[in-house]
Amino acid sequence: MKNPVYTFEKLKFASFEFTCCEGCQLQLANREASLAEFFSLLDVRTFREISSEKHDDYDVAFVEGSISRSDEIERLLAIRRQAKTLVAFGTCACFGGVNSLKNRYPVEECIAEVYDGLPVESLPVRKISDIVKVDFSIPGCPVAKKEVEWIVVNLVTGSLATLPKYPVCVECKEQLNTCLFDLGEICLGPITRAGCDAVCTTGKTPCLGCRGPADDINFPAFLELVEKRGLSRRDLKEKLGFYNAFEAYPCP
Amino acid sequence: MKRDCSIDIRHLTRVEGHGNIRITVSGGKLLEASWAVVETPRFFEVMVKGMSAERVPFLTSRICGICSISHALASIRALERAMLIAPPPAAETTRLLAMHGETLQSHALHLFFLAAPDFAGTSGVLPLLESQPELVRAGLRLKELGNEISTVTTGRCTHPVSLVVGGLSKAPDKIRLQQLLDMIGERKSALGTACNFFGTLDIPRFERETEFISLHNGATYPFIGGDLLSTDGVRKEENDYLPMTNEYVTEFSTSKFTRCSRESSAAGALARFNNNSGFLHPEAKKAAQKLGLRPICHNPFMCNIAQLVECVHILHDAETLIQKLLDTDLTDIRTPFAPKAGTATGAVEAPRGILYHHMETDEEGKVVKADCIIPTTQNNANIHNDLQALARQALEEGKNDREIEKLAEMLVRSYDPCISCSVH
Amino acid sequence: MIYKVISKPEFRRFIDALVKANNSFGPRLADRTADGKPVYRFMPVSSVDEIDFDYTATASSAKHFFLPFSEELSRFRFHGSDWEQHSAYEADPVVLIGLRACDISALNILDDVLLNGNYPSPYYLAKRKNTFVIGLDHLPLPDCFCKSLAHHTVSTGFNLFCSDIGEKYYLSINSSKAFTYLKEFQTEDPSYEDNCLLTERRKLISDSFKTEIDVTSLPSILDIEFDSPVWEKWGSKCLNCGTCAMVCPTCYCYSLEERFDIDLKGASRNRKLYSCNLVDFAVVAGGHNFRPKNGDRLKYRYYHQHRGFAENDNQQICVGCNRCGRACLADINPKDVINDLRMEKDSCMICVSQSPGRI
Amino acid sequence: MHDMRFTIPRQDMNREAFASSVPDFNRKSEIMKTDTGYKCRITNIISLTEQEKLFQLRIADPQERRIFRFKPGQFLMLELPGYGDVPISISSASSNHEFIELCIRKAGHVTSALFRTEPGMHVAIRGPFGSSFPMDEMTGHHVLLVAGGLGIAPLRAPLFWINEHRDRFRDVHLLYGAKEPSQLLFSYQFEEWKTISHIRLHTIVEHSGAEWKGSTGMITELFRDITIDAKNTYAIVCGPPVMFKFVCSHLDRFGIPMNRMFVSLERRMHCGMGKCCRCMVGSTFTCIDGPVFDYWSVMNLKEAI
Ligand SMILES: Cc1cc2nc3c(=O)[nH]c(=O)nc-3n(C[C@H](O)[C@H](O)[C@H](O)COP(=O)(O)OP(=O)(O)OC[C@H]3O[C@@H](n4cnc5c(N)ncnc54)[C@H](O)[C@@H]3O)c2cc1C
Ligand code: SF4
Ligand code: SF4
Ligand code: SF4
Repeated sequence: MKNPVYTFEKLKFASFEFTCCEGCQLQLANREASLAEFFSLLDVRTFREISSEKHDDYDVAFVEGSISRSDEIERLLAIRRQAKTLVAFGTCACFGGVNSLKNRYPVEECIAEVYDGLPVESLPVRKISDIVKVDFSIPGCPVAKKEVEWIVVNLVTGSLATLPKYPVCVECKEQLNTCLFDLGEICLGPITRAGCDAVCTTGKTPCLGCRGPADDINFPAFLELVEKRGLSRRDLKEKLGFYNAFEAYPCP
Repeated sequence: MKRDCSIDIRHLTRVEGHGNIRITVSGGKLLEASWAVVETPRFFEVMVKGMSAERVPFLTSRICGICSISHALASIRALERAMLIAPPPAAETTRLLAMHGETLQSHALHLFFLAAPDFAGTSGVLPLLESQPELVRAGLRLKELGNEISTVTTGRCTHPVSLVVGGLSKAPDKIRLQQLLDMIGERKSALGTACNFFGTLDIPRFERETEFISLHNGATYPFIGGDLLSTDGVRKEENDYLPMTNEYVTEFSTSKFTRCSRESSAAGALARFNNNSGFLHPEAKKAAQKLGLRPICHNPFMCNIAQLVECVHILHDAETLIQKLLDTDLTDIRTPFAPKAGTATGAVEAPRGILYHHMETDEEGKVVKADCIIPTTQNNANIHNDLQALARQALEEGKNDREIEKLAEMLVRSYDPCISCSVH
Repeated sequence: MIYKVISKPEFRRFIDALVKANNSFGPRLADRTADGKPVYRFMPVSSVDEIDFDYTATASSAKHFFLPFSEELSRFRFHGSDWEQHSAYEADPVVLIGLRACDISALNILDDVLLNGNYPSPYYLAKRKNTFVIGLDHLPLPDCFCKSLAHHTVSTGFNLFCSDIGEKYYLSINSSKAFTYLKEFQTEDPSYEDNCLLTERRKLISDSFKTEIDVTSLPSILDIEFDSPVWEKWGSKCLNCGTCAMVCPTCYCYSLEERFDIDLKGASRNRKLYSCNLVDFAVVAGGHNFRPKNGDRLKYRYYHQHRGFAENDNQQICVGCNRCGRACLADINPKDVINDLRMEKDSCMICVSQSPGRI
Repeated sequence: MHDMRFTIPRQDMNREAFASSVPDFNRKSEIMKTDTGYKCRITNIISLTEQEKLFQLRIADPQERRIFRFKPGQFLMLELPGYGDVPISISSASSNHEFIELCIRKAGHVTSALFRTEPGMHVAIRGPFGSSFPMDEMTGHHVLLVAGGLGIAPLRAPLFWINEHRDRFRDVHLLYGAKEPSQLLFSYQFEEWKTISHIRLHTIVEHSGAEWKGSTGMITELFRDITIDAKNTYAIVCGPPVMFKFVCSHLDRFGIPMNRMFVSLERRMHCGMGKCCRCMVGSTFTCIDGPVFDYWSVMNLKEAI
């Protein structure tokens, strides 16, 4: 491809969406200044949201959204069969996302409430890795295009694609923010994986953990922190449950 | 001439979300022309139950990846009205500016990425980038500007971070506001390029008399709050949204349908224009005239043009708003509040039309009941009816299958449907 | 060094002239905490009125003006079958107003590490040389312990240092640049009285410290206590969030990363400040982590701060500003950790020591 | 109102200005490339095994080629533009001023990318960095070299040195162990080492097939085959940490003084200049105080092994 020193191949790319707001796919069309370069790294085989082309010979599939219907499971299995690399794209795909909030109620109750009991199919929300093997995850609600660019470049050039292992606080301090705990709020920054440039805390709203837990977090110490500052347990639970990303860390 | 025709489009491309078009003609007779939304429901009205008011806008913004600011603001407005909170004026100005950013971004995305390929005869924007680079670049520059306005005002272009109940959690940075002002000045030319392109297009000739519903405040071109007005003369107060919508479920679609005075109604840029064209910025009025858009326009394909006219309005109005923000000291941006029980509706003009969030809170400020009615929901029935009329007209004109299919697709796209949003 | 006194209004005029003519940063009130305490930050200033001269301490240090949190070190441009590498060290002049004595000491320590060692860093030097540093003395916060480390006063490393002696500022002028600028303003040679006021001011500052840490022979205690249970105790509280290192004026550890540009026509080598508290700091190729536990990593930060490393002649690099202690969400602070360690050490000494004086 | 009199003049930092502006400027960084590397052409790549390749590099600029000198045991930071840089021991003779040889194992993303390069492409090197084996101090003594696996790479430079100054040393043993016979690197040089350099080579592998005629087992078993004049012997040990831990304690039992045993430590390194603190062992930098340490120092380092 374009680099004169090394030879690279374009990624045979496809993008699919399941139960979600499609905000993550939309990010692919952002950062307009480098959009042409970005798409020249990709050989787009299927991308319904922006193109009418449909081909099934892709290698890398970005899968957005969570799974909440049986036809989605079928489609996902077919994608897994074709894709050499399946990327869980966005928080819904990686963790279930806000959609999982519905799981607190029985499905029938949801349907009764919204559809007057019309026979609408809906399953409890699941993340992609509950159903198929995921090769790489790009969390974020929505994903950060800058990070996506970097990961795509790395996939093309065969470099290491990794997410930061440390928590959001590092990036929050880089932005010189006043810590939200000091402002009297619970923030999930200390236990959430960085990579978003601490965009929420920079906007002075608490991190809700859309990028999931960082590596080797000290959850008991975090609970103690909330306790010691006299902050509300209910608020903590609401935040931990918001994206379903802290499933593995139940809050007593 | 007797003929058969069967069009079955599953998962229409270049729209947000999953929808199907089906047209069946047998022996020259139209048997079926339908628009069905097959998106998976997410049950947001259930999700928000029990959630604290301050968290709600962060949740509801996730209804839609394109118009997340509108959703956040509709919720915020509903909750503020329910709990009797008055946000400071600087916050109101910033919110309106944020809406402008979103609308510009959304319209640019629709016009250049989703609609323009139809007129230019390409499968998507990527080939268009090769055949008409100037045009696509103009679109990108406008979209980037929209995103930048949203980012400066809300912290991020999708899923805003600093729009909160009571005002703003953080004021926009003045240095960046100043940069925005320069950016707008420099990008007006892109708007010219766009107007030239869309002005020369052959917009399909098709009309069906429609009831258009939008916000109307009698003073400005409406974006946040106001009365509800229909071209058939119905006018209601914001909280009285139910008679405007009369939401009902159908069996072939997971999105609901609505109606007001007739069997269906339309919302969106064209509805806003038809009800409020007098309040447009003079430059936008000029553009409308040049592009041949006059109220009340009943051609749904002209929605594209109405969007472009709105872009002109937004660019000029944004300049005024930014100047206003630069002239205030931006310290009073958030009204503290105590949770309260209450009920209210927040209506905003999302890019695709009027959006209602109706919220009921308890004494702790937790949501006990919510109702969200999305613009695309309000348009579904109209799209459905338009499709039938269009198919009939096309048959009469002797169009072939391929032509009918393309027209049908273009018709649906012209509504810029936000399908995943309508099934929320 | 040349000493002068300047009246406060004249001082403001001087600062205003500097601020208006240069890209300047000074302490400003950024926020108030939930319990009403002010939070200060070095922020861009465009007039003297925006500067808060009575500020206490900034939440984050001024380190990033010299060692940015992330910085491009060099670029590659690919062409033909070859590439070119370019490194630029340029920095734009900056006026930095209101650094505390310990903040300036921290810069002197960074100088030791980054300029006086075997491999001086041109990137750092460019920024250091292009930054006009104006120091300002202050009364310590209750938890400041810079006096314990003898960093509550400073005699080098700044262009100008200002001590508040009531009606006037007592100026220590340490650069010709500062001297030349001040010529345009009305200053006087300090009178006997001014000198007395300065002495009093210094004494007041020195007497106001409420927190003290016994740092005698701390380096060797740290060596001896390498396997102390104290580390696990504090480590179990640590959130691994890196906040302490980010706000610290002397933490300088970093990591390097190389990235292709999105057009693949170039690549950049970037430096990002890192911290030994972060979980993967000591991971080596093959995946082995030399410091797998929280306690190991926390210990390393104290080890570096209070024992010092070869590059710095094994001197302590902590200046005692307690920014890390204030910012830590887990309430880990140098005073408590070191006292704990000392207790451990002293109690050991009591059991093993033969010296009668000890018992 | 802007008063230009108070505008601080900008001080530009090109390399020359930099050199003259650091007060006690250290000679090291004047002659060494520390931030921008020496550009090198890959002149040859020899596949040794599936996992290891020998890269031959030549500094492109003749002037720079003349400046670049190193000592046995030192390493350099090898940069593949776009991918990153990794510390690699110099595996060629310090007297060879024309070419530099590096023996590299495919371990992660930079080394994998290096494996995709071809002769004719360009890489960059920074350095040389670190401490070296005390070849002069060893003069007049027996030398015992112990290598495990890739540990042979840093030993090649001292081997070349010994060959070039063979008369300065007494008996030289090289004990070399690998997992399998096919993983013994540089077997094509074995004869040369034995006959020309008069080095007594003993090899051992952990697992082998029928065609292997040599010894099998752990490297420490080779000590049974040799006699060591402990008082007059210097030892150099390179290999994975577990290996040198065992080997050194063996040698300790033989009576070789700890400060005459040398090992080379490996840590993650990002700068090579004692700045990034990635390679800290205790309070010591592997990159500037090491990688070559005597065993006494290693014993005293925290977390060394
Ligand atoms: C002084 C010295 C001399 C050396 N000499 C040689 C030699 O002569 N020949 C030789 O082949 N090797 C030598 N090495 C080892 C060599 O430097 C490593 O194999 C090399 O750095 C691996 O780099 P890589 O980019 O290929 O691997 P990486 O991809 O960087 O690393 C591989 C492993 O490191 C871990 N890792 C990588 N990145 C991260 C991250 N961001 N966060 C957490 N973990 C991560 C992972 O577990 C991964 O599997 C020497 C090392 C030193 C210190
Ligand atoms: S605001 Fe959140 S992310 Fe930022 S430092 Fe505080 S806890 Fe960490
Ligand atoms: S701050 Fe937290 S919630 Fe916000 S984007 Fe980052 S990880 Fe997600
Ligand atoms: S270690 Fe803590 S007290 Fe010491 S200089 Fe750093 S931030 Fe200040």
